[in-house]
Amino acid sequence: MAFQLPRRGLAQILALIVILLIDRMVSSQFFDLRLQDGRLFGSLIDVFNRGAPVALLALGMVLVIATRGIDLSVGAVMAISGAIAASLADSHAWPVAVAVALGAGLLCGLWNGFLVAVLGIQPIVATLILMVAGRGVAQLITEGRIVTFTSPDLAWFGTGSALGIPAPVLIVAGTLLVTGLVVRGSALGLLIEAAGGNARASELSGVGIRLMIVAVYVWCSLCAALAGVIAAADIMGADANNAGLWLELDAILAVVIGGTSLFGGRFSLILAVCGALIIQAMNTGILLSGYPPEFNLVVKAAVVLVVLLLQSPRLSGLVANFRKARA
Amino acid sequence: QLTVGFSQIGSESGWRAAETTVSKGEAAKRSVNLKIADAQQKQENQIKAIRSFVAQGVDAIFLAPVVSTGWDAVLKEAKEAKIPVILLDRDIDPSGKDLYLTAVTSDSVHEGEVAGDWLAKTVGDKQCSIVELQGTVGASVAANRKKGFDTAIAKHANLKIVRSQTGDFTRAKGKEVMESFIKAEGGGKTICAVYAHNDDMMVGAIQAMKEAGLKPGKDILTVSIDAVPDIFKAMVAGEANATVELTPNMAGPALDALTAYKDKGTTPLKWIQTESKLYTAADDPQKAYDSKKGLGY
Amino acid sequence: MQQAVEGRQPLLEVRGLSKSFGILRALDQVDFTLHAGEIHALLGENGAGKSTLIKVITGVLSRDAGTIRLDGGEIEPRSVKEALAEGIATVYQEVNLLPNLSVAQNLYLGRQPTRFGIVRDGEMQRRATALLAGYDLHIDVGAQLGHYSVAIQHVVAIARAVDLSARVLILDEPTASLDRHEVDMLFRTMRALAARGIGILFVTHFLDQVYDISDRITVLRNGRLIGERMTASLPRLELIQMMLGRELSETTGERVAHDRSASTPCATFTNYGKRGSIAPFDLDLRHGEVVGLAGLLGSGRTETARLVFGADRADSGKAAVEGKPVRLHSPRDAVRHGFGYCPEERKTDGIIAELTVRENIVLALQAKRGITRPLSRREQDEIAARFVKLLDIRPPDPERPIGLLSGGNQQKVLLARWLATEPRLLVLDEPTRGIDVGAHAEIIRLIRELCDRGLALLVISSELDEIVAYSDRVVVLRDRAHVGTLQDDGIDVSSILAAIAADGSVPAAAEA
Amino acid sequence: MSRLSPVMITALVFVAGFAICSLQFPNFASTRVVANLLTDNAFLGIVAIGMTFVIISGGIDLSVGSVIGFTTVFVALSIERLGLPPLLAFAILLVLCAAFGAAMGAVIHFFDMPPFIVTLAGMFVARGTSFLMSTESTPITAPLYTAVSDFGIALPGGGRLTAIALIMLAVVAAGSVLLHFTRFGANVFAMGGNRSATALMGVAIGSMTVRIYMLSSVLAGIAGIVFSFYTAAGYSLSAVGVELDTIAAVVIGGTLLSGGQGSAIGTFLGVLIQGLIQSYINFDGTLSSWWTKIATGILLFAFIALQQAMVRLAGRSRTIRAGEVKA
Ligand SMILES: Nc1ncnc2c1ncn2[C@@H]1O[C@H](COP(=O)(O)OP(=O)(O)OP(=O)(O)O)[C@@H](O)[C@H]1O
Ligand SMILES: Nc1ncnc2c1ncn2[C@@H]1O[C@H](COP(=O)(O)OP(=O)(O)OP(=O)(O)O)[C@@H](O)[C@H]1O
Ligand SMILES: [Mg+2]
Ligand SMILES: [Mg+2]
Repeated sequence: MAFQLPRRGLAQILALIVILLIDRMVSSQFFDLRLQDGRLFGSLIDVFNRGAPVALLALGMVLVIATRGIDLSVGAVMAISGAIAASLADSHAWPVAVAVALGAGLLCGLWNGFLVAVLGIQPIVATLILMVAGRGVAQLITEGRIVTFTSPDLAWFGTGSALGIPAPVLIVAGTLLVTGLVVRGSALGLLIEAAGGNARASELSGVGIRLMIVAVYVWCSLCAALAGVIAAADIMGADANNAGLWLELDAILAVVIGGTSLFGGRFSLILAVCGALIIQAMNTGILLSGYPPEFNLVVKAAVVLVVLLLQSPRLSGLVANFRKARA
Repeated sequence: QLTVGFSQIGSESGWRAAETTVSKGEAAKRSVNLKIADAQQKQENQIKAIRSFVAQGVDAIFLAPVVSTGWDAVLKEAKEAKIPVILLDRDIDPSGKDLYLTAVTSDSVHEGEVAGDWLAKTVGDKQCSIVELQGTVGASVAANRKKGFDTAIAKHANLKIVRSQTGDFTRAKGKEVMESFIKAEGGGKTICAVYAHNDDMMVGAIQAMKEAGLKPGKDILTVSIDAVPDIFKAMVAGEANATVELTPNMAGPALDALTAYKDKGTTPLKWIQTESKLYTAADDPQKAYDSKKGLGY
Repeated sequence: MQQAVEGRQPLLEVRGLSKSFGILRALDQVDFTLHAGEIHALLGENGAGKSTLIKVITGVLSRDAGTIRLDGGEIEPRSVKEALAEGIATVYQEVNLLPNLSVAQNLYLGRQPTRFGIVRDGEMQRRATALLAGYDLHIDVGAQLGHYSVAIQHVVAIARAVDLSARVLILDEPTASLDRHEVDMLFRTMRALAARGIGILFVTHFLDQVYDISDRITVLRNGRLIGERMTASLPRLELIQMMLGRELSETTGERVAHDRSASTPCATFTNYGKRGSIAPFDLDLRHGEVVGLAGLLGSGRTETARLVFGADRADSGKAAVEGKPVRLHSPRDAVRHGFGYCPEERKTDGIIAELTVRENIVLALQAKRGITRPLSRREQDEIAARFVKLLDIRPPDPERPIGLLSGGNQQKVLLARWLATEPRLLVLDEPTRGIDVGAHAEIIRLIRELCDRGLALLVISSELDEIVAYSDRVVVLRDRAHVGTLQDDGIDVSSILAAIAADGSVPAAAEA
Repeated sequence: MSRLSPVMITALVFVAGFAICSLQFPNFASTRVVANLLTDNAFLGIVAIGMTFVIISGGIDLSVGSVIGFTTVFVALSIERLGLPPLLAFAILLVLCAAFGAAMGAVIHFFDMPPFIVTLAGMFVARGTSFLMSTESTPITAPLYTAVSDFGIALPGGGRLTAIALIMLAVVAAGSVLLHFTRFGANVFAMGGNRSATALMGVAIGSMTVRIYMLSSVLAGIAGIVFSFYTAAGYSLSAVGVELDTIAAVVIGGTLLSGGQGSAIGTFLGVLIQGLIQSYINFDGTLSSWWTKIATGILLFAFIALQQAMVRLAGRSRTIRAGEVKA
């Protein structure tokens, strides 16, 4: 039930397919796959692999947005957890490094949740605080350097694979599964959608909103921390200055492309991940295209607008009217 | 005891962190009191910082400008307050004005040329398709390093840049871009060399090549700029070929020029160029690594 | 006046109007005629298509087929603005004003008096005060509209619409949240407007009011026109039959309550109060007993309800459930103790518009059970189907977003939400507001049935007849304090009115 | 009246902050610092006024930072490369900005798309276009620029009220009048209060949306011109991330992100508070890059928490009525 595709997901799936086809036009080997060191290798795999951090962020972000919130701090949380994991990787066993990194994410989430749910600060500003200060904390941990490590165990999170599938992809799939089970397997999903749709009415129906809001911010930060571990593992080092920089915007974009309204309410986990893949398919296409990088942003803007316009109910209304008028 | 205000750009890379650390060390060596104001990559903040240094009446101002333009007004204020200004690691536009005492910088066009010349010499007459990892779009260093490299290889018809994308000066993006280059160039078999505008992107690119089953440093030549410790580590492992040094020690020469000016009144040259030294596997990379790793990269 | 109306060219003439939402035919070939100077009641069950007809006429919705003529000329308004320009002004069912603006700004939005482009605030407030004085409303027009009760907001909306010097005035259930006094005032205004030659289209579920004021009646059922009659020649029973398509034994008027004061107390509140909101009161609610709260608008009935439910936190007094002291700091506490509360403002406090009817129904039950014990989809479907049938929610599609339901049907869903939790105490704030005669009787029957099953009920209603009909006890409020209790045979409309106006000045409506 | 009280609170917070800074740094309480506060934050103040309109109307505009960047490049190139007189360049630029804002507003309205995403695309477009125009920084040497930067009204105590500070004050004044004393302003509040109700009351919300985003983009254009005065240059990477500073300033100024409430003066105070935080850090002058970020975050939190506490205190004395529309 958790992974039932809603009918409204059609636009997103189509957009993803179209963009992948365009990528194929740009690069003839786009769909080629081969096995390299026991790991699948090819541009298509890159899309999934490189899209993993944003997909993870989107998985957390979609819940926050469903409650009518927003979390700008995810990029900074990635930097913090990456810095911690990398600093501990060579001196401690990998479970310790990862656990501490995720623990830091948990604290960050508690902080955000506290500001939003208890102090009642508007989410965008509340999380802006950690967005600014969090990167400082990450840099404090690394002292502005790129802290590298050699532990192959931790590196597995970024570059390893199982059954030929890259580890980040597996991690995203696992997180999607867990989130789906937790959210749709319990009543959480319904209550989040209710609270996001009308907080006052939900509260008067006996829904405990505060704790739920804290929980979604914690979950969001945990996902971000996991993404941070992957990002650090990928380059076998923590780059506190750049890790996750501006990724919060990509994550929000992925959620919105995935059809979740910024005004809260209905959400879809799987479509949020799909949104992240759309963004990454576009980025990979841009890289493969060979255009000068000055064009990147303009192309990105155009694609995003087109994808969203396609989803706009108003557009389908106009098209229907046009058809009617012609008929 | 001299008090010097240093308007530093921020902390966007390991090299920048090293520059800050080395500057502190050099100042301590000469028992100069160095006040560092961090601008978080924003010119507005640098202008504010310079104003506040003027207000505090420091003996000199070091400025590592985030962009080359837009300094006239605020430097005029410093000049009126008779505070000498020394530019670090980047010149300003229009240059050569009497708004500053001297500029201790490397020539980033020249760095690109050194890299290009090395590649031309190493490849010889073979046909060679190069892929380029550019720095941040719009950053002048990126433009200059591209320009220098382009000039150097223009003289050799067998060298050609086939792909060029921005890797934002970061490892992660360097790796991602290199991955796509490899796919776009037939699994990387047609790539003969990689040129990266900084070492961090190259370190990422080397990982991408290894994961694709290629042998960086052998199948594909690498040349990059900055000479950060990690590239020497790669060199030791035979995975990188060459790097051009951009020294993080800009403050040392600047402080020397400043003390000479203050004590003896000697006006330094308008431009103190730091050396753009080329390092290859032949230059004992292990030693270079050991000497650099403590510098805060 | 009715004779004068006949034979003239109609002011507004609608022919063959159709409108579908997907497969749902909300309007099917509807004809409608409005003459100048007439007050025309548009009647029908919840979901019959009344609001939809109005929205199509005023350009909020586009129509699928049909023509609209104003003074013989065909009009095609595509927005409210265009309809306004044609002279059709509307007050919609849900108050559509701006709570964050001042009353004066709301009255004059888009046409504020200006000098050199600057709004003349003093002048605007002066005009607004004068305008509302004409409706017997004396309030600070500089204050935010949101600070006033729904009733006041409704009067403001009407004043605004009328002031737009309309030729056609459309009122969609304007009286649902008004008390008698205000209804009276509104009717005076309507008659005055009709005398000026304005045609008024009026939707209501109060049949008394229909006979009070309207000249003519049009009845819709399931989106179809059933008939148009002169009010004077249409007996009440026949009207109901037209609306429902069946007969209804009107029993709501007679009092069948019996004394249940011997039954055990369900919840007791002693010296319970909140400063600035309501003076401390003692209240005990017994199993199987209906306690009615009566009072004028703003007398503190809603405040009492919110305090009982923990939506506001009391700052004095104690609460006990089944004799045990409890803490009621949030609705969540209250729900855990088996309380339920249907708020009066359905749109902002009740429905979750984009969720389905099913999800809205199970919400409170789910919240009560907790996150870790989700209702399975099958249980949800079963509960939803049961209540859709029990309360005759239309259309009977539990998967429809509740925001798309008609106002009355939304109210039924909210009732279902609480019934599903099987509460021991249910607080209903204006439960029959906006509900049609059929459903009205149904809800009152339900209230009686619920207390027979041992439920304690606390009901707020502005319809005193209704309160009289089902209450075992009536608490009367005045000026944010409980001022008296009526019991047993002491309960009838006139004694309630007397208690409300104990200071001697019987409200104007009382004489009527 | 109730509209004023958040402003009073923000003002009190600013005064308290200023007093604390003055106690800590003897030179702080001077006209020089105050004048610098105005000059250094002039461009931020101007965009923030535009953003205030957008946010009160229930929208958001993420494109403003990029529009500033675009403006500086456009102005520099037209003056220096094409040799246009500066005033003509400004006029063309403002027309372009107006068209850009109108386009965003039109897409938001006609396709019913979330402003967050449309303006995010706008942000990519504006930044991307400035990359396409020039990636180098171009100095501006026109005499007008020297004249403007030399202009200043001397204040007692060494401060100098510069031309750009005066421009900002003028924009704040004009913005206040437009927002609080005109029909346009009332409509902006109305839209933020309830979009569909506003439409039902006969306000043409389509054209309002277009005009609001137009206003925001034009003010961002003016801010860009001011920025080019400030730095005498055009650079495609200037003002990156300014949109977040702007939003923070607006929200600190007491405007609700959900729309319908706020004030121009509050925004002005919000900008000053942001400037105050910067000045504090500059006066301290010993912070490393990361401690600067952490300190900014902590100060931001302190200000917001202080404000929140004051709002609570102020709210306690007011009676809360049933059915009141909560903030
Ligand atoms: N926007 C919409 N989309 C889909 N269905 C709608 C929409 N608006 C109304 N409906 C449906 O059309 C029917 C008629 O609704 P309408 O609001 O006109 O009823 P009404 O007669 O005003 O009822 P009430 O007395 O309860 O207000 C209802 O079944 C309702 O669910
Ligand atoms: N005629 C009036 N003039 C001025 N203010 C009024 C008037 N009627 C009500 N109010 C104010 O509107 C506010 C909201 O009233 P509200 O409707 O919530 O009260 P209530 O006790 O719940 O009555 P009801 O349940 O009948 O609506 C009250 O605080 C009251 O002060
Ligand atoms: Mg209706
Ligand atoms: Mg009430």
